[in-house]
Amino acid sequence: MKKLELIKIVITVLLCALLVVPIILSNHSWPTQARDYLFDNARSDTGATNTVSAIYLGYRAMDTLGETLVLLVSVTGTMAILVKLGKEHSDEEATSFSLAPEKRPTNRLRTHLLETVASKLGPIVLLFGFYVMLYGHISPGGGFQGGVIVASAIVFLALGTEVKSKLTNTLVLSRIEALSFLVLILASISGVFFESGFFGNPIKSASSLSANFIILLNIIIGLKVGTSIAVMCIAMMGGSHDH
Amino acid sequence: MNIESLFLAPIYLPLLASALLVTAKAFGQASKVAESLAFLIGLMLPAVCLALLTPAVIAHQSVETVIGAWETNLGIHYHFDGLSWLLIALHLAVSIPVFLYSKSNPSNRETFSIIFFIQCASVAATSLTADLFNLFVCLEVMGVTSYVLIASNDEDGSVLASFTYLLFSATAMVFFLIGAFGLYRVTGSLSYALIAEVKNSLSGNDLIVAQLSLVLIVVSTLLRCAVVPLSGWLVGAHSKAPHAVSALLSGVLIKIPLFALIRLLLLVTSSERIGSILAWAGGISAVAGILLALREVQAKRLLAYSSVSQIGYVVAAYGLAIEAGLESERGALLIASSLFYAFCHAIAKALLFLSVGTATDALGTKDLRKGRSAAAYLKASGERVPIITISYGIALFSISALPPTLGFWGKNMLTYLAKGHGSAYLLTITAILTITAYLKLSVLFLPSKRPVPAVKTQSFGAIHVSLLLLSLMILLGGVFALPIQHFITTLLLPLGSNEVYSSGYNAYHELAKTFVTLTFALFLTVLGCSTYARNLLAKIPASSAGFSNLFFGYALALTVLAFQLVR
Amino acid sequence: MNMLLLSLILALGIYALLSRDLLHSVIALSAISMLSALLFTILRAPDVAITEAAVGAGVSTVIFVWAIRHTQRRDKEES
Amino acid sequence: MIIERILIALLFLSGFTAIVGMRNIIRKVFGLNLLNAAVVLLFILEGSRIGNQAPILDEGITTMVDPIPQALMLTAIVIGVCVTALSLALAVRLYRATGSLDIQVITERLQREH
Repeated sequence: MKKLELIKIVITVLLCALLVVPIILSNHSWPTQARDYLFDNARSDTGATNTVSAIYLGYRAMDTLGETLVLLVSVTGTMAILVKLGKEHSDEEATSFSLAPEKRPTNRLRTHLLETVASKLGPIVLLFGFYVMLYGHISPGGGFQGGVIVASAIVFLALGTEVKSKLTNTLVLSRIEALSFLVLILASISGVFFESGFFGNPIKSASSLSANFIILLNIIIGLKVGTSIAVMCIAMMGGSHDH
Repeated sequence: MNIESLFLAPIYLPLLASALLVTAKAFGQASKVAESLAFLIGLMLPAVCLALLTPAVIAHQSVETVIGAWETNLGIHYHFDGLSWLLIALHLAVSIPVFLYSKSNPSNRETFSIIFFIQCASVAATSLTADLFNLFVCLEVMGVTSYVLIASNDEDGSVLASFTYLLFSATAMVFFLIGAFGLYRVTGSLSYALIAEVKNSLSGNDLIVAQLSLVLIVVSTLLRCAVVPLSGWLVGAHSKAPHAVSALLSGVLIKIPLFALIRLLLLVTSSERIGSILAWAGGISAVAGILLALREVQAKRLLAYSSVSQIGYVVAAYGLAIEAGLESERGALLIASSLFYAFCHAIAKALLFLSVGTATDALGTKDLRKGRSAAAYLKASGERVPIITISYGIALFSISALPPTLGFWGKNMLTYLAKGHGSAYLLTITAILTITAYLKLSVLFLPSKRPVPAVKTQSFGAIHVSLLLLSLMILLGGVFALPIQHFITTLLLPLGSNEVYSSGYNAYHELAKTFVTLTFALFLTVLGCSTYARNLLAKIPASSAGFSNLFFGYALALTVLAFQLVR
Repeated sequence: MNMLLLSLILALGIYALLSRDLLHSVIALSAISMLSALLFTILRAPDVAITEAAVGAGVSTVIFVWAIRHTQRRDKEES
Repeated sequence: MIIERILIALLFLSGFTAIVGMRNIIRKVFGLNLLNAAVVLLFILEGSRIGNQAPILDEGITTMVDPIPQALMLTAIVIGVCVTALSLALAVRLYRATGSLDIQVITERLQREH
């Protein structure tokens, strides 16, 4: 029985290798049409100098919406499982990174050093996160990357502060998340009532060459991603069942 | 409001509904009002938009648009025609009753609705998209929502089923990406039309790379449809999910990717070589699925195996249509009958899952050897009119292809058109075995003399409304089957040519055939009660959904298709 | 340089799969993400590099560590 | 050039082998992670062959790399992580239910319950 299993696995891997490796090894030169088009037109079309942003939130913004949805659904699913696990095992032993205040003093690994550094570092990282978010259209970065940095800043703040502040309260965070999701959908629909259609830039005008729509999307996506990842991380570190 | 905004409505309106629900949940205002508002925005308004679009699709209007109105090929192309109209209609026809049904289950309500609406949007987007990478994203959204919905039952079995499905299809999606890589590399584009344009003029090594990439994409998409070597994940996932989710997944979600794929397959030459393989795969799925269903003793697992068998019909007709070419009369009629059968099965299977699910809940057991007299149990739990039993009967008639239901027309029309190919024989055998399998399932409703214990009563209002809606669709569909068939054929014509075909087939002329099938099935059922037949059935090996088997099937499917295409 | 980084990534990947201690594997995966981010910078893909560093080395490591702390760290001998 | 591709192919295959062959479910997820990493590396590596400047339209840019694969891979990376998170949550849930990470043990224990 075990031998049969092994043979099956070997055959599977060999067959897949036979099909995939030629594609990976193919020597066809990489196409340049898209790059050349973007080189000439990306700036005038979208107003963004970062062409990756121009594609990510301009030409192919629909993919980005799908990606945000995947994130939303998987965070929702993970949180549902987490809440149930938390209910079953609420009397778990204190863990070294536990955020629940009543568990903290029992752990010796947790020193003042961590709390001090994390609480001082938090605001700076937060600032950096917003910078990455807001300058995504002209420099590397963007909403998603900035959002993840914001999330880590929020986790830093949660680790650092003794008293719960508003920013690390999961209830407030999930409200921000919900609102930014709503605004994202509304922003994408708003084009329907103008000429540009679904996911078109509603504030497009011939005279101004600004990346206003991309900046707007960057901010919303950043807030959405940042808060939802922060909520998930805080829940995983044991701070979920105290609101 | 131009036509683009109208046909994209089934994507953004459900998203708006789910955003409203998310907000309501976060602010602790999740109430019936929010729920009803979401239902109106997310399901009823898209239905209205679809109705408004009917004149356009009847006039063979087919619109290609770039999301965001970019004047370039870099944007994401969406393609609206009769096919996307029908697919969205198919989804709405099942999802509206399912959503009503799910109101009867108050646990996890908010999360369920949020994810449900996102799934609606992803289904609409999958049926409209004409861009390879966007298809990947849509399939991922559809997949992630399915995993979460399956696991939302919070039973250990459903978590394992969800995990298996997740790992299998996530791996396949990585292969999909490799395929997209190969096609982008040799063609320099991601939209179907441009890919096909360049690919059809390739030769030598580049052609081999393109064909292999196409195989990876096709097989990874077919995985979601559970055709035979790829079907191992389905039974666990669909039998362990909550009833409403099972109905939706088994009814609609396994068919959407199949028909979404046709946009790509139609454009590339040499895809007709895939057709014959698909037809055989469909025939084999049909027989294998129903044989496994016959030996099953759990009600919902039997239904799930039967889904594998029924998707076999759809895939067989689909494969034959591609082989014949959609511009030919036979191809056009076959693809229409394939989609028509998809409708028949979607509605009947949703009704079966909902009614059998409710019945087994009342009985407290899913085991066909123990559960009896479900009607009495349902009555004891507060059902005044036996609507669940009646709608089960209607669904039974439809899936066994007995008149005057929708399924009678769908199945007979399909087997009539499939004549001449080997898989048609497999389909005929399946028709007989299907009746036997469902007669076996019906023992749940057989009266027995056992006393019925008093159970806590529940309200059946929402359940009844949803079951009645589905039953009505089956009966009305049976009465107006020929116009519907003609309507579907007309809608799908822009895919191939512009001539209007009519099969001229009337299933009532072949009532004798149905009678023979039924006699055979009854005979087999009587035979099946004997111990000898039971021993024989027990010898059919249980298909195990271990990972090595799943991936072995995947590799097998890849190899067969690649051999066909590269040869 | 590319080749060196890729070989390192491959070696770490195989180590991650074969190591008995799952926590070591997670650290190896995190290192793979960092090395990929470095490679992306060399390949003129700064956006992907930022994402990979933030998501691959940050978020996914947190999730992996969480999962391992709630299950078991070492593979038990198969019996 | 060819060696780089071979290395990526090997990374891909080792990830795939882990998913198919390894019994520990967390290791299967590791394999999925490697598979994703291999695809992202492949896209970016091949897309960078046609230029030598980052795709940001500043002054003096002449030959930039192809930005399309980069934008696609941003999406792919995020989707990969989301799927990983969900699968790990499911894996932890399975461990709580059965006390094991071995897929065969889990399957047997869950089947025995029914």
